[in-house]
Amino acid sequence: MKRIRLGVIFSYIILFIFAFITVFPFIYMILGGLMNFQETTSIPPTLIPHHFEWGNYAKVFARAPFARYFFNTVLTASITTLVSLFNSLLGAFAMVNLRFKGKGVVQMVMLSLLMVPGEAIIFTNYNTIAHMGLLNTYIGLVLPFLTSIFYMYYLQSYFGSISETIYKAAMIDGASDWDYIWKILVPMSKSGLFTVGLLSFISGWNSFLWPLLVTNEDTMRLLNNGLSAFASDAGSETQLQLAAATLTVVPILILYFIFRKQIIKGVVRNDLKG
Amino acid sequence: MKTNQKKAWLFLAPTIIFVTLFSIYPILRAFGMSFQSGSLIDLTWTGFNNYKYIFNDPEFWLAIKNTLLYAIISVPVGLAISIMLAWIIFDKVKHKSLFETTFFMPYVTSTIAIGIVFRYIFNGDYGMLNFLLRSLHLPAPDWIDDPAMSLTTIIIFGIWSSLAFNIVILMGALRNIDPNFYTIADMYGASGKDKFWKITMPELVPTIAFLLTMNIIGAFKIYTSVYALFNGQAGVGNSGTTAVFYIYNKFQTVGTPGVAMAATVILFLIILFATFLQRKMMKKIGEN
Amino acid sequence: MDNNKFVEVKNLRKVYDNGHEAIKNVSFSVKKGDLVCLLGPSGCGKTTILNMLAGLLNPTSGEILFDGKSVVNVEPKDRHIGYVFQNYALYPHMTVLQNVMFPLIVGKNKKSKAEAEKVAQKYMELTQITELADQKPGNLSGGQQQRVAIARALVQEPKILLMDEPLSNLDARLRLKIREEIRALVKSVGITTLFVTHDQEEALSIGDKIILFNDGIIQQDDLGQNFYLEPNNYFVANFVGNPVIDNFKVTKTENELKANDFTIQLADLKQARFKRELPDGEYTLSVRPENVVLAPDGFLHATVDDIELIGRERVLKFTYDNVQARSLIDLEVPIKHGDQVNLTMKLDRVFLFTPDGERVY
Amino acid sequence: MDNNKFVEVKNLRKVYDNGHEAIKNVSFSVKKGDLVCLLGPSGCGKTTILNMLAGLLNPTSGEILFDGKSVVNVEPKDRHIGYVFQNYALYPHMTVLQNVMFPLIVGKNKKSKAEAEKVAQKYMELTQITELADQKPGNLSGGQQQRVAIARALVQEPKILLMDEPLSNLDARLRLKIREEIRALVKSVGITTLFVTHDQEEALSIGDKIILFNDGIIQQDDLGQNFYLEPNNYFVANFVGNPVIDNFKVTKTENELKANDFTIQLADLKQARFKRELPDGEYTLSVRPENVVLAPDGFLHATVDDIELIGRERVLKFTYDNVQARSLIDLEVPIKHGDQVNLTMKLDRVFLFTPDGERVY
Amino acid sequence: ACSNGGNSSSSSSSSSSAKITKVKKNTNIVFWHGMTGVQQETLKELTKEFEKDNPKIKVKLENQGAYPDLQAKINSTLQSPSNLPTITQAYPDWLYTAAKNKMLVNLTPYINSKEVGWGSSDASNIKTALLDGAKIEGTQYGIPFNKSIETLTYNADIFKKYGIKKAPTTMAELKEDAETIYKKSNHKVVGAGFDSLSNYYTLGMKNEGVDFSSKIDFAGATSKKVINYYADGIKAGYFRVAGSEHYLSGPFANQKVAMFIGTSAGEGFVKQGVGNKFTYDVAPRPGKYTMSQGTDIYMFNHASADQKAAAFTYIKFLVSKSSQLKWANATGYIPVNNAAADSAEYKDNKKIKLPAKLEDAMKNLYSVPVVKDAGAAYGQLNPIMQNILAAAQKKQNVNSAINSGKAKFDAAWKQ
Ligand SMILES: Nc1ncnc2c1ncn2[C@@H]1O[C@H](COP(=O)(O)OP(=O)(O)OP(=O)(O)O)[C@@H](O)[C@H]1O
Ligand SMILES: Nc1ncnc2c1ncn2[C@@H]1O[C@H](COP(=O)(O)OP(=O)(O)OP(=O)(O)O)[C@@H](O)[C@H]1O
Ligand SMILES: [Mg+2]
Ligand SMILES: [Mg+2]
Repeated sequence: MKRIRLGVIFSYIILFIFAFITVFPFIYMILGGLMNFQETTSIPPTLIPHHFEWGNYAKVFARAPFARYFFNTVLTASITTLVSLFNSLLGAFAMVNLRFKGKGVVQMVMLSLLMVPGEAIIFTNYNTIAHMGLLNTYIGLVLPFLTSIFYMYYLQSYFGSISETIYKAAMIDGASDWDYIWKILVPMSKSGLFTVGLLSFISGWNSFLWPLLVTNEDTMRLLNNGLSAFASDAGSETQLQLAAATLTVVPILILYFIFRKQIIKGVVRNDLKG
Repeated sequence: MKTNQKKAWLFLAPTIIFVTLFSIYPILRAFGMSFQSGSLIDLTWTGFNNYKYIFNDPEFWLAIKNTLLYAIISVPVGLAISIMLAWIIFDKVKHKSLFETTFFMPYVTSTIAIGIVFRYIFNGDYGMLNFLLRSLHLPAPDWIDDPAMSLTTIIIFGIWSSLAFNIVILMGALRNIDPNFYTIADMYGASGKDKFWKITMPELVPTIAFLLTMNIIGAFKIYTSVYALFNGQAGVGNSGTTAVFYIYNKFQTVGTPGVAMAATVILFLIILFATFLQRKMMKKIGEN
Repeated sequence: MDNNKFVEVKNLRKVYDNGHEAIKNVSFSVKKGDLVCLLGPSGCGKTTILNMLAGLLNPTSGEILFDGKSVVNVEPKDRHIGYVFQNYALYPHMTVLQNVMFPLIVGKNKKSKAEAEKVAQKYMELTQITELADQKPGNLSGGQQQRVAIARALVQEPKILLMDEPLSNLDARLRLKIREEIRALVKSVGITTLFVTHDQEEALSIGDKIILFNDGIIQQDDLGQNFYLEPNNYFVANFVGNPVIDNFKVTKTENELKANDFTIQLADLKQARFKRELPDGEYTLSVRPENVVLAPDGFLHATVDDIELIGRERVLKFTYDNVQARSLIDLEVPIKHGDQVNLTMKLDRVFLFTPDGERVY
Repeated sequence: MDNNKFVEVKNLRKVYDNGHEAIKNVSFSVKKGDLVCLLGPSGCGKTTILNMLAGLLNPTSGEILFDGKSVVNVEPKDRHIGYVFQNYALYPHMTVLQNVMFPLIVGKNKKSKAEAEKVAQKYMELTQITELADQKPGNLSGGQQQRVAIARALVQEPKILLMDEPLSNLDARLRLKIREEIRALVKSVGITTLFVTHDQEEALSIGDKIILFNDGIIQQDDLGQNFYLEPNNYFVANFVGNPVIDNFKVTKTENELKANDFTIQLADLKQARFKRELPDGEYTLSVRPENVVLAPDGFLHATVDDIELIGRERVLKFTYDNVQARSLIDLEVPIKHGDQVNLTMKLDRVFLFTPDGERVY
Repeated sequence: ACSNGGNSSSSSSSSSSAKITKVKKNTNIVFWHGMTGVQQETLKELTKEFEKDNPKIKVKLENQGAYPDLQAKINSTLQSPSNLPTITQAYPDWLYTAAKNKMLVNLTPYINSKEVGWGSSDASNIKTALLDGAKIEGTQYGIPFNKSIETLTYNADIFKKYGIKKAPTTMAELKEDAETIYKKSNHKVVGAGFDSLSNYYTLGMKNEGVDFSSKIDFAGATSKKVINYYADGIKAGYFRVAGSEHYLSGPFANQKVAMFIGTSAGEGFVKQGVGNKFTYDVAPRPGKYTMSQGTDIYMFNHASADQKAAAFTYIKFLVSKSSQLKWANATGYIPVNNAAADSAEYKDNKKIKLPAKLEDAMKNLYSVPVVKDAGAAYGQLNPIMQNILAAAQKKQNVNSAINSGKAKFDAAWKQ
């Protein structure tokens, strides 16, 4: 029985403006991927291509083994997602529900580690992987990302919102911590875990520099590495870049559409009383 | 309860092992390198020379200045807009998931890909943005190619790309607020404003603290978006250089890893301080 | 405006999303300023009704009128209601004082902070939580939380006050005190109150009237003592009273009621109390334990199973026809476990119910 | 093993993080298989003690022994405890059946699902929630949730059962039934039980003994009737009993107790009941209302303020020395508001307390 | 703490000066490159051809992304030399420290070897200037491979329209023509611009007779003269810069600029962008010198003697006349091999305009000498010039920008 008020209309206007700002680059990217080279660089800019150049996609596929990239990307992104989710789950649980000496220190160290720019340590990790003889392997691709302080930190804040009496009740019921994690914590934090899983998958999906460093062959590379196949030292084929970008984005978007429901629903109230 | 000790470490073990190997060790090495000079393959100890170098390097100070300004401006603005949008979606809108999906999209793309698009949109001559501004008779600055505008452009782009993550996390937090809180407030006649400030915000404090920490840390580490926006460069005349840009440049291009690592250490200390400050602040807010 | 129907509920029905019909068809009205107790077994729909009155739940069908006006489409905030939730529902991020003040500092009739604090203090004193003012609900005991919830509901002096088992976690002493304070308060301010309780004694002692629910419908809507003296049906008779009423299966033939062991002449019953003509068949004869009395020539012959002391009374328990029955006896009578006794009933105080619960005598 | 001290608590103390000393110094023991009721005003620390027994809270100091062994360092799951939380703490994502089964399908002594379900069914019947098996806790009424919590605590037949006001949201009838079932069950299985309740009648009727707390310390640890007949101190005398005890300020001089209006000779009191020599000074003379009786030559002259019917009794209320006092009178006595009456006390049933609460007679 | 620099040369130092013989056993070599698109395709084809001719040698082509990625990769891998490829594409300054640490193979013995090389550098027929550009501190570590030069690309239609008869050959003419176009087009079309400001400055100085070195006084008179030439043009409007787009081919194709100086390898993009809108043509870069750009191929020291020999055989094949012809025709890079450049096959290539003009354009090649920090200083020129020209764009005095530029430039030489 809500009346439509001015505030609501105003809200909608703001929302639409921002939604447009948000979506426009994507629309442009998709359309741009269907333009010819001249259109992408013309003045004034072209928005709707005169003729949809589907051939761009053929060129993209011809340029780099995108199918293989796709497979590699799905594989590594899935592995990192699953394992890092598992590790962060355990870690976050310990940090939230267990009491132990050194918790504060661990928390501090973890938080500080978040502050280190990845660019400053990547070469050492490369060295480590090289010494392990894991260059150009899937293991080498995923190893440094099998745990994520960031996700652990996020899950901590998520688990923190589950009432402590639930954990207490489980303890009383004779549940081991392991039981608690799988039978209670996980089902109750589904949406949080989905969010983390998706974030992790996306970052795996978008990784660029690391796969370039630790792999030597095209067959081991990931999707994003394909993006650089359209730039040379003399210029870049913008339309193909955009087509390739579209190609890397769309699967993730589809994935997001599929799992959106899970992320959004299944948020149960954590505590019923008190 | 004391047996928790061993268990806790067991649960943390995978994390700690990986982190030690792939975060702590490289950081220690980086720290060591900040006192060394030469190239990666032949390093010699030089004490504090690298630090002296960067402190005397105007480029470094520009990078730090830009980074600080970026963090100070883009983080609160981005967060404020995110909170506003999340709240509007949560409170006012029927097709929540539609908008939520929309706003999440930027997170899905690689910054590199979307940076290309933004370069076109921001283009001073024929970009969509200036086309719009001109038609509204507003000043149409040269967003990309005017060194004075670089930072502004980076900030705008930074805000744009931070919205996605913030909104998704905030929506999750909003959904987690007990709907009873609102029905009770309704019963007591609380207005929309009351509900927002007296219930939503206090309930969001932990989430906002989390996002603030993340955003600040992220802001201090800004690199890719600058790279993407200015086509591999730190803006015209390096006007938009940032700390990580400086580090990367010193490391990979110039080939002085020691200097790069000294800059890393300084950056780290700055982030540490900022985070510390931020947490202090949030604690204060949380208590009120 | 009809002050006798300040709150009126007509043919209310509520079906939950999962198909459960929690409220089937409920109509009642409450006089302005009255304190009405809602009574009923667990899960019978009391909270559901309060939620509909408060506007937190939409009725599936039916009408709710406040002061003669339908409020079905009125938002909760415009209903001028105070509500003590069964689960307290305190704001965890606010201190006790802030929780109590909350209704005063939001919405249209905001008070200044100082003023609000003064009012809040008053109600915190009433519920004895003044010292807890700066604690967060998470640090409070169950009873303390409950008292905060009460103070919060009272603080705005609503027109209608809904209280869902507000005292369930308080000790007898405090409970007595607070319920008396609540009663005095709502009476002096003239707040119309609906008070859910599971404590019959409480309902009797503070309710102007009592509405007894079961199974989504009203079983009896009446003055307190009538539940005891004139129960509407079998359910009411059995629900109210402590110790519970004694039930005996009887068969009516012609002009007598035959039980296993004894026979009662219909003529011995008080004719005026018959509600209607009785066809022959099965009936239940129910009688309150205090109306089952020791008598040397009593027609009920029983062996004492147990003698229990409840407070200042003794309950004699015996088994009759495989069903446990009780009689209240004086403290002095020297009877013990295993004794054979004769009992009789005060026949003008017994009830007769049909197998489907209708009271016929 | 000393079965008389199956659960033993020694010098327990708990200071919360915010500095609040909830438990000051508590020692008690419970016999194996006994059902002990913990009683005390809201916020006195009952839940705190249960939490420490369960291992959910670390004592600040003191010892907890189960069966002679210290359990301070034993994890909750290894203490073989069942616990009904005051706020239920059900798992919101599980159905009722899953909630109840949970203790059986986790931990060391896992049962098969079918077996677990069978056991769960049994306890769900006991608490009358069988029909709710497939509901989520969010869809249940307060009382239903409470019953789920009870079933969940019972299902694993723990060695020690802790129940924190487990029946507070149930109606009288169900409450009676379930508490009797619980008692029968724990007795037959031999579960040592600590049962927090705010209902004195309940405590009296099911507790093998009662421990009364206040203010973080034990006020009395005794058999039920003794709280009534032989209260340890002023607090106990006033906390237990309904209607509340009558208190009169008296001054002792030489060999008499002088109140405002009347004087009692010390010699008239039962000398054996004196706990110690009484110095002259202020005392409180307390007497239960049923021991204040109408007598034509009574020394207490009072005006009837009010006559209240509680259940089957009448309470005569009068004001003495600005304090309200009560007398229990027979139903038949024809007395009404405003009448002048004379009352006397059964002197062998009165108590004398020093100003700091110590009982001296 | 964990530098691995030391042990790299042990396995190979002995073999480097020893006898270099033809490859007899099966040998695998790895080649890291940064080629994409049609360049990569052509490289693959050439390699296949090579493997057919030399069945004992297998070449593994490994693309390492764009140049900056390739540079980062080499940089990181230098720590663990065993993971380095046999040969790699690189700019010499990327490998300055590798050379210093003896991780590179001096190729002179190979060039001079009769068996795998040509016998002498002259016999190789590689342009000397390019070969010199692949030296690090005087040692021939690299062989030029994919090279381009700066040329002038101009809009022939506009030239015709505003009465410009021929492409400018000197900087003075360039300025004059640019001004003419700008004026005659009513300020609609900018006259000219330079893609690479580093190149602009370096060549400007070189044309003034000053070599690129740390001795340059950035705020000196010569330097100012060079800078002001461009800055004045920008102030007046007839010059412009590429800005963040890096290349002027876009504005050129959109007829916003009438001519620009950029890499010859970009002709493909010009052609693609221009389409049928107008006719464009290519001319030698005005002024005496032009810049040679693009990478060379370098060999790492850790490889076995066989691999090295095999790799050199491969390099030799890549710079041979036939390979270079194919390469140049397909990619727009210039042939490094004189024979290829002079061949009719190349000159008659009608698909692009450069080959016909190449001989003139390449008379005086220049490249930045590889000494310590030269690369950094050269790289630093770009932002410095951008800042100066940005000031000019706003019609400000450029002197203060020059002074702060001097500080940066000098600092760049002292990393
Ligand atoms: N986490 C806590 N932090 C600080 N103080 C607390 C905390 N929990 C309880 N208290 C305080 O300790 C005292 C005892 O609390 P407890 O919950 O044991 O009371 P209780 O006897 O169970 O009361 P009730 O009958 O009302 O449930 C109370 O005054 C309460 O405010
Ligand atoms: N959200 C819901 N969805 C489905 N069924 C519900 C829901 N809430 C309550 N019910 C069911 O409706 C019936 C009435 O619930 P209600 O909460 O009104 O009972 P109540 O009388 O307040 O009981 P109690 O005294 O135990 O609190 C119960 O059987 C309950 O299981
Ligand atoms: Mg209820
Ligand atoms: Mg409690």
